[in-house]
Amino acid sequence: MNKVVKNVEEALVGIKDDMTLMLGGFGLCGIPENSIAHLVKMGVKNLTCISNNAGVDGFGLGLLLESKQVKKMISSYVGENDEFERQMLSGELEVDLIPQGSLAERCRAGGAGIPAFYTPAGYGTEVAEGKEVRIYNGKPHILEEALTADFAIVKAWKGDTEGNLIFKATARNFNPMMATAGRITIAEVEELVEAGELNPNDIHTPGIFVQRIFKGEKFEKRIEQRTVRQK
Amino acid sequence: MNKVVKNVEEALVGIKDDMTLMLGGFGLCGIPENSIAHLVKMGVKNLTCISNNAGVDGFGLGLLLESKQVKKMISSYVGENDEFERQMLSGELEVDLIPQGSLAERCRAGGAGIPAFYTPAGYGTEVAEGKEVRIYNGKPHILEEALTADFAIVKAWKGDTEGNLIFKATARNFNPMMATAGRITIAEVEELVEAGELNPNDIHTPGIFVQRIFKGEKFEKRIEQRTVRQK
Amino acid sequence: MALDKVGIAKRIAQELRDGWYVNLGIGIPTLVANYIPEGIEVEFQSENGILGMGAFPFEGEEDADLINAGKQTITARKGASFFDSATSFAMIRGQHVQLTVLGAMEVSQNGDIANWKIPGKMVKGMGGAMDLVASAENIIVAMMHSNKAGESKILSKCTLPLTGVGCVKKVVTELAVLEIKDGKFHLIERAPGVSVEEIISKTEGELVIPNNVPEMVL
Amino acid sequence: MALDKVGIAKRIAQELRDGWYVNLGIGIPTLVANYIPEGIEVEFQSENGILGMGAFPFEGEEDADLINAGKQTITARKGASFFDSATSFAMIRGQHVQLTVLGAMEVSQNGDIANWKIPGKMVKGMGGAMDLVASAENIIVAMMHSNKAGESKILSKCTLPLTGVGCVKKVVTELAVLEIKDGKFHLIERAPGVSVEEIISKTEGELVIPNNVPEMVL
Repeated sequence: MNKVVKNVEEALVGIKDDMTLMLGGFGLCGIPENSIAHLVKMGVKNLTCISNNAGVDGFGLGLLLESKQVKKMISSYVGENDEFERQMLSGELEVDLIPQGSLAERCRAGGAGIPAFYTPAGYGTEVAEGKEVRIYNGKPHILEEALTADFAIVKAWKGDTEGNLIFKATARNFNPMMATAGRITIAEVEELVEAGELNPNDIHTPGIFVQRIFKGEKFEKRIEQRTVRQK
Repeated sequence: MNKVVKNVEEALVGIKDDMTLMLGGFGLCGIPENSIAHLVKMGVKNLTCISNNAGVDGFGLGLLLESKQVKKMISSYVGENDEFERQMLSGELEVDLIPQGSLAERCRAGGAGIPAFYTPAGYGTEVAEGKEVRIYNGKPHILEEALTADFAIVKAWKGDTEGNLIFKATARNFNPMMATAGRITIAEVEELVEAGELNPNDIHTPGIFVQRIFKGEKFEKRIEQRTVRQK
Repeated sequence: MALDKVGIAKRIAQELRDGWYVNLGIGIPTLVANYIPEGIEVEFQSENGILGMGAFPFEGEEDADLINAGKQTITARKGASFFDSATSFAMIRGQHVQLTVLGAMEVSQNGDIANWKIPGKMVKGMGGAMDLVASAENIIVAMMHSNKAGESKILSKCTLPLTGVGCVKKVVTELAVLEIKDGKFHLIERAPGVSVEEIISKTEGELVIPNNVPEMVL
Repeated sequence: MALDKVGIAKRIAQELRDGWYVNLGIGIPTLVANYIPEGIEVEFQSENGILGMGAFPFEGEEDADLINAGKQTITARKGASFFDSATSFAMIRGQHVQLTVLGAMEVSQNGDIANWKIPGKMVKGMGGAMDLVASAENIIVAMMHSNKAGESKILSKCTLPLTGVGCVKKVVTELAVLEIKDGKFHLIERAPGVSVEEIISKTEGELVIPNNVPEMVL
C-alpha cells in the first residue's frame, strides 16, 4: 500500500482554516520542520495546534505563532517562546495547558478508541477544575478525555513506502501517539526506503496509522540547549 | 543495573499459593515455557492466572491446569483445552472471560497507573453486566478497570543484563503489557546479552519493567496449527 | 445452487476496496485472502500482532513465533510490521481497520451478532471478537443460513449470548447477500440458481425483498 | 554556612539507593547525577523518552535527536533504551520510578507543591511535573528556603497555583533537610554551621524541632 507523496506541498493538501492539527516533537527535537515551514507558506489560519511545546522564537511552531496562524495551543510546556507569552498574556491566543503525561495518554487514547480514562495527574490543581474525580486504590483520580485531530503531522527518522516509521533516540517522543490520532496522518522522514527494507520487528509506528509519507527536503534539526563537556 | 538470575529456580523465588500471575503468550506462541514447567515442579496452588489463553492439553498452561494448581483463569479464549473445559463446566475452575483487546488494555493500564478506562468492547453483552455505561461520540462504552499481578512472567527473544527485552514477530503479543503490570516481573529469554549489545532504539520493553531475567534452558516452541503450502 | 465456503469467501472478496486494512476471522473469513480482486491492494491485520500477513509458509519453513490469530503458521509480506496486543487493538478500537469479516452462530435483523458461547455447552471465549464488532465501522458476517438442524440463523432476535449489538452491516451466506438496515434484512443478491422463495423460507428474521434480486456474479 | 546549589545536590544524592530508577527535574535536581554515592548504581529516566541517561556529550558530539527533558544535549549509557512519551509516563504514573527530585516555588506542610505558574506573570506550563508529583511514591524537593524578597517558601499553605497535593515527602534547602509528616515540617538536619534559630526564622510553615538536629555530612 503505497503512501508516498511527492513533496510537502502534496503532503499537506487539505489542511484548511479552523482545523485541529497535532504536531510531534519535544522542544525542537523530532518536530516536522518541513511541514511547519510549509504551513506558514500556505497561510492557513485559526488553527488549533496540539503539540507538547510551541517552538521557539523563529523556529518550529514559533513560526506559525509569529504569522498569527494559531488560534489555540494545546500543550504542556510553552516556556521558550516570548512571542507566545506575549500573545497569551494579551489574550490573542487561547492556551490549554495539560500535564505532559496526560497529553501523551490523551493522544494515545484518541488513536486507540479509548474515549476517556482516569489519571491521578492534576488532581487538586486547576487542571482538575470541572473534571470528574473518582477514588481508585485510595487515591483521587480525574477523568481525562481522548484527543484527536483533523491532521497529525509527525517526523520520523526512517520510513518506508507503506508508511512504517522508525524514530531515532529521543526524537520519538510524541510522534508515535500523534500518528495514531490524526484522521489523516502525514509523516515527514529523513530517509525513505522501499517496503521490506525495515525490519518488521523494529517498526515503531505501523503503516496503518500513516496516510501520507514524504522525504523532507531539508532538516536543520536545531538544538535548543547545546550542553557539552570538555574532552 | 544487573537483573540477571542464575536459572528458573532463582527467578521464581517468592511465588506462593493464592497469588495472581500474569503469563505472556498467545496460544503457545511466546509463552514462558521454562517458567510454567517450573511452576508445576514448585507445586504452588490456588493460583489466579491472567493469560490470553490457557495452553493446550499437555503443554503451556495446560500443565498447570492438569496438576490442579489454578483456582481461577482470566483469559479471552480458552478453546484448545479439554481439561480446561472439563474443570470449568464442573465448576472446579473459576473463569473470567474478557474481550482480548480489553484484556490487553487492562494489563497496559495496570502497568501505566491508569486505574480505569472506557471501551466500546462488550457493550450490550454479558461482559458489560454490572459495569458502568457511558455514551461517548454517540456510542455506549463500558468502564473497565486495570489488572495487575503479584508476578508477571514473560518470554522474550533477546534480553540484556539490564532487563531490556526484544520480542520476535508475533511472539510479542501480551508480553510487553504484562511486563509492565507485575509487582515483580520475570523475563525468560532465548538469548541473554550484555548491556549495550541491544540497540536502544529497538528495545520493546525497557529494563525498568523487569526485575529478574534469565536464559531459558530449553525452548520447545510447540506449534499449535502447523499450516503450510506446497512448494 | 447454494454456495460452498469458497463461494462465500469469493463473494465477500468482492467487497474489498483498494487501500483497505482488513481483519479476517477464523474459518471462512480466512479464505477471503485468497480471492482479492485484481488491481486492488489490501493489507491483512491479525489481532495477535501483525500487519501485512502473507501466505502460509512452505513446508519446512514454519516459524513457531509467526502465527495468525487462528494460531496457524503464516509468513510476513514485505512491509509487514509486528506489534503488541495493546497496539493491535488500538488499531481495531481506533477504527484504523476498514473491514472486519467474521463468522457467526446467529445474526439478528438489528445487526446483533452471537458467535462466542453456547451456555452449558461451548464456552471457548470471545477472543478478539467483541472488540472487533464493537469498533469496526464495516462488518461483514460470513455464515451458513441455517444450523445443522435446519433452523434459521438469520433471526428477528438472537437467542445465544451476544457478542455485539447493532453492529453487523452485511451478511453473506451460502444462499444470499443480506444488508442490515432500519432493523431489517434486505435481500441484495441471491446465490446462482437459488430462488427468492428458498431464501424467504430459510430466513426467520424480517426480510425486505426488492422487485429485482440479482444473482451473484462470482 | 548555607549550602550552594551543589551542596543541595550532594545532600539529595545521599538519598539515592542501589537499584533505583530516578527522575531528576530541571535545575538543581539535574546536578544530583554528578554525586551518586560510591558503590551504588542508579539509572536516570528522562520523561521525554530515555532510560539510562548519561553525561553531557563531548564538544562536537552533540546529537539533536538525543536530549533530556530540559532540552539539553545528552548521551545514552550502555543498556539505555528509548521510548515514546506515553510509555515514559506509563513508567512514571505506574510507579516504576523510585525517586523523583524536582524544584519548587513553594511547598506546604501537608506536602502540597507549587512550581508551575505565577498568575499573570509566568505561565510556562507544567510539563511533566503534575504527572510526576501525582504518581511518585518518593518525592524530594530541591529548593531555596526563601525567595529573593526574603519571604519563606516553606509554608503553612501554598499561595501559588498547585502542581500537586499532599505529595512531597522531603525538602532539601540551602539551610535544612525537612521531612513532611502528619501535616508538619520536621527538621531532620541542618546545613553545616546553620543554626536551628535561623531555620525557624525562615520557615513560615509549622516546624517540629527534635531535641537533637544533626548537621549534614556532605
